[in-house]
Amino acid sequence: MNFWLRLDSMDRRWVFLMMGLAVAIPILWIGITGRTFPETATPAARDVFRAIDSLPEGSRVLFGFDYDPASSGELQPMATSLMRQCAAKKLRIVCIALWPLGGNLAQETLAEVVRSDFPTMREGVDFVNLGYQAGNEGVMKVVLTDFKKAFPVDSRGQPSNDIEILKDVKTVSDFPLIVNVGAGYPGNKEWIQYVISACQGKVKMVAGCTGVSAPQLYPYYPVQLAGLLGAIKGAAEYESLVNEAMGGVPAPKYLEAQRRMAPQLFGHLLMVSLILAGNGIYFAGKRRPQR
Amino acid sequence: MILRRTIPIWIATLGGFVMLISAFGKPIEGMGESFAEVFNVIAAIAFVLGAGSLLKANLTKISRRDAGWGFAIVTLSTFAVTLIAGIFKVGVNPSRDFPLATFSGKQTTPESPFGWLYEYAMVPLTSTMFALLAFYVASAAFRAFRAKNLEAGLLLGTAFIVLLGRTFAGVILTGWLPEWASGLRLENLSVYVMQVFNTAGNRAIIVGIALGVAATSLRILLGVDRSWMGTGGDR
Amino acid sequence: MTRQGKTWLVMCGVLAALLIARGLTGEGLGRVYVKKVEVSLGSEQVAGAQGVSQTIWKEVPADKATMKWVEWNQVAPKEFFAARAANPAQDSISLSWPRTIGLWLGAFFTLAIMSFLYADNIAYKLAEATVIGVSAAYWMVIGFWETLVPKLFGALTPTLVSKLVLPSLQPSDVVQQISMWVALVLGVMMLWRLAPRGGWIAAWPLAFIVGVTAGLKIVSHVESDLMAQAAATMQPIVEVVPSATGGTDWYATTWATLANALVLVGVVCGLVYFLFSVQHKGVIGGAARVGVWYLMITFGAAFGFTVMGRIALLAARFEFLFDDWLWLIDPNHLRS
Amino acid sequence: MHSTARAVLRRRFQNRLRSAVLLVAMLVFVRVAAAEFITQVPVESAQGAPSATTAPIEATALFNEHRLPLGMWILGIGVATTIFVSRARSGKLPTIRRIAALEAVDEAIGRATEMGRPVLFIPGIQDMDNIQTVAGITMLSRVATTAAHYDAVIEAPTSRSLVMEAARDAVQASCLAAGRPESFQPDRINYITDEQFGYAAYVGGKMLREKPAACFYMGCFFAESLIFSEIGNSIGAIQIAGTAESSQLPFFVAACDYTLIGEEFFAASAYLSGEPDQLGTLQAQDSAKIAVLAFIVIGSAVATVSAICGSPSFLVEAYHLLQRALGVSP
Repeated sequence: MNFWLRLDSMDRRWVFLMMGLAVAIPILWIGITGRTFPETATPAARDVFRAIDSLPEGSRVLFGFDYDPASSGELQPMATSLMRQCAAKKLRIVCIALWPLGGNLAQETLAEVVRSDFPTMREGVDFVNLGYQAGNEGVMKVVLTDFKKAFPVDSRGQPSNDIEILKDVKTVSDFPLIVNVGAGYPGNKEWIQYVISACQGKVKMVAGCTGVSAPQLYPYYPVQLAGLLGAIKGAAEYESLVNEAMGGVPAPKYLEAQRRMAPQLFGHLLMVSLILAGNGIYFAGKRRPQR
Repeated sequence: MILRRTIPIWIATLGGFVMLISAFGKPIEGMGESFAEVFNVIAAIAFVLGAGSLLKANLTKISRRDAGWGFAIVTLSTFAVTLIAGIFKVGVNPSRDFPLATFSGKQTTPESPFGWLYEYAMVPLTSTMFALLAFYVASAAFRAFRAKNLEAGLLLGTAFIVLLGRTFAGVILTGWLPEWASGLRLENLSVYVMQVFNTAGNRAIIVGIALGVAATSLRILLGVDRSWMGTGGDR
Repeated sequence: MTRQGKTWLVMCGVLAALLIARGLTGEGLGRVYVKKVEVSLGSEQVAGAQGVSQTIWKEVPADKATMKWVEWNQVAPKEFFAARAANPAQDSISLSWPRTIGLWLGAFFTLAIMSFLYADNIAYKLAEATVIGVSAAYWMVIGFWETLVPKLFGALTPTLVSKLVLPSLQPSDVVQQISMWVALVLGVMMLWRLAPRGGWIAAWPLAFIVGVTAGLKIVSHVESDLMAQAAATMQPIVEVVPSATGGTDWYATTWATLANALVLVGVVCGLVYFLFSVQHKGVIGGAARVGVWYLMITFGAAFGFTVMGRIALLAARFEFLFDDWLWLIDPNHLRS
Repeated sequence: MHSTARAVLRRRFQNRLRSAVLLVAMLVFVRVAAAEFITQVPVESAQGAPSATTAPIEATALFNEHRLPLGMWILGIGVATTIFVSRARSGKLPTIRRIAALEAVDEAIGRATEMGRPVLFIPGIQDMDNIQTVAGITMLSRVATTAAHYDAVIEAPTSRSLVMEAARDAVQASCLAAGRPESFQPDRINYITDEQFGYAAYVGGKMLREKPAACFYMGCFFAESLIFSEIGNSIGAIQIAGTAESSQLPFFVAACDYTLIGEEFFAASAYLSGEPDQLGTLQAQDSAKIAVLAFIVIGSAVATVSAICGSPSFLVEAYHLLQRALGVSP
């Protein structure tokens, strides 16, 4: 039988197997050798870095965790590095979540970055986790008029009115920058639609998003969005920028995204070869006379 | 008929117009926000209906000994265990700030049965289901991405550029291009595609969708389209 | 035995053999260790924000505590190894059986779902039945504790909620109370479906929801999508980029101008494609065709980006299997 | 016959009433908006002094002035809808272009009937507060009407309790309208779980075991789109998808037989109904689209000419006016 014909009748489970191997082997290889590929940052990632870097020390940042463990493979490295840059710049971080599990992820990120590497930062003064609020866009509309009404207590149950970091916060415009890591609805797009548009330039926003939503968010960059981290590639670029700025040898937790770029490379190469093979089959079939 | 069709349609019309006007009228500006809360509460109450449907479907399956009735038992028992453990916060310590309030603790720590079920059953199951997409995406690329015409060719050509341009492969393949032709390097090309073609295409889609939503909403508000509305009969 | 049956047998056999081999080498297979934390709290009266005295709970030495309980926090295995090396009889860090069983269950479920790629099978069916049961109940519990309790009960029965759940509950205003009463009434109407007669009343809350949704969405979509995106497209085509020496950078200017022109053409042609009441012939047909090209390029880009996300997710699952379960790799230095 | 005539009369009366409500709302809006517009744009008179600043103060307190352009757009679309609907009612029907996906609906259901297999309908995974779900339910009612005629079985697992209720209502109404109330089977429309991938696991398994001959995916979809459409493809089902989630469109386009892209999805139920009223709304939608196109083309032209000619003030002002009409304050 002709090669192309045989390829065409190939069981798709072989494709599944190839994909499994293309991802699994690099993970094992990197896990054992610990080596990663170098990253050069694209403008969208550099703008995220710059937006945070240009804020004066002590500025408040609203940090949104709009994702859940299902997408943390892509988004957690972004959240970790973003949190690290904010903490290193001595910004005051206010974490919120519109996804039920986002509050827990905020707590974990704070523990991993702030509590362990920036022990001088005090809860309630330099950072706070306001936890999850139900209500999707409703919450965004409330923060426009009364921030503390939307988040009356923090994740420990302390009233917002008693929290030092929120002392003179009235509306969301009291935060010069919103950093939002989002996986879908409600997320980055809704923040742009309901908050950034309504604040008319008073609040800037940078976003981290999954690969799926990146193309939808590009039309908002650079006007409504000051910077955008798209997918694990964006995370890896930004991670390398932050690592470079911080100097020294980064801890393994700050290399997560760059480690995940190796399976990406082989996965993508496999995809490209599959597309080529598919088209080879198609054109070979076209050349054969139809009977 | 009046109770079952006319009044609901008027409820929809009036509810919609009030919301529409509330976007412009200062005194009633916050009505949209209240609705989001109202909706969440109704949806939470409606879980009773969902649970009823789930129970009925699985109990019928078991009583009729349909194919796979054993799995219906698994569904029902995991459902019951999770629900009881979660609603009563079984094994959850109270919050450290309010130790006297019995239910002040969060139920999501893996120490409690509910948290354990979440951490070790739900997370691996749902995230692996999510990860299956990597396999399906490969099979779709192999089977469906064929340059049958110009349109399909453009689709797969772009996918090609983005796939290569967003990894180290792009650097290896086209990194040698001289500075004056750096625009043709795959990583730059992929950014160009995103900022120009993708922006234009997405804008057209977004504007179209906005018009579609506006027209659909108006069809509902003006009562032109009533097919979303059932008879509301007894079942 | 069918060919598929044989394949299953071989796959399971190979997996079991590999597991045993792995279990017999080095530190063995995935286990979870926990550290015992004794929480002892005592209360204290302090002056609050409005001068009212408040009760504050603080960590106090165990002998002065009025409330005590024990928590178990997960720690990295290397902490256990270190503690064991320092004092083999220590009991502050120990193996957690529930969590270790959970870890293995998680690994089983991961493999069970992946086995669906080969064919439908009993392990997948078991995983499917479990995920439906657990997740349906999960969202109901979340709906109860995160929505019904703080919003509905918090507004209607504040004393009860603040006593049992949230002592720092803020009193709700009139608007909130009214809207929660409305929600309660509509919710009960919805549940009327379960009553033997008069199920039609459930159509009313549904109509309310659909109508209000229509009213809300028309505003948000027209404002932020239609108008804002049209305004963003309304830009000058010619974009002069100044060069470093003060003149015009003709190379960059050409590229920027071309990009602007391409965006404009794309948006216009894309919108023409969506025209319904005009036949796609002649100029309109040509423009619509160009619009389709743009849409296809957009879809191709979206596809490429999505692949990236999907592979990252798969990588995360493999990392769970190799790192947490099999202890084959240790990228986060949890064991060494 | 008598009762039918009365029903027609009653419906006509209600339509009039609804239009009247709209008209009154618009008049109030225009009254307030006009007053606002005067305060907002002090027209420069020849002497350079603001000439018209006499706005009623109470109007300012009631009206959210920065949303004026938004109100104008919605009002415009509303007026266009009323005009085109009444034109269509008077017999001037628009010709609507062919939408291949929709012409395949009957064929797909017919094939399922022939093969004696069920039709699977997925109304997305979002709740009733998403307009795409509402559009999905509308499509379900059309598909259910056809299915009732052919006597095909519809399966519609849902991921939200409210959607299940709405879907049952819609299908029951369709069966009734098709004259076959007995073909309504509420147990085929079930709630599964709110969890995205729990739901995907269920639907995936069900598809592989029951092998539906036709699959419809109409509503708001996220990552599960490809799981469904790839499994549907492997079992050889005819698949028709429609969504406004642009991130999922590539997967539907690649793996399904027909896909309704974005706006087409919202137009679908109007197209399928073939009712003059609904076709009229499509024309209204188009007229709004043409207005947007005009804004984009004229605005870009003005901006370009102004950039080339060194920004003469009248062009700059014209551009600012256009921007203001789109809600951007220059």
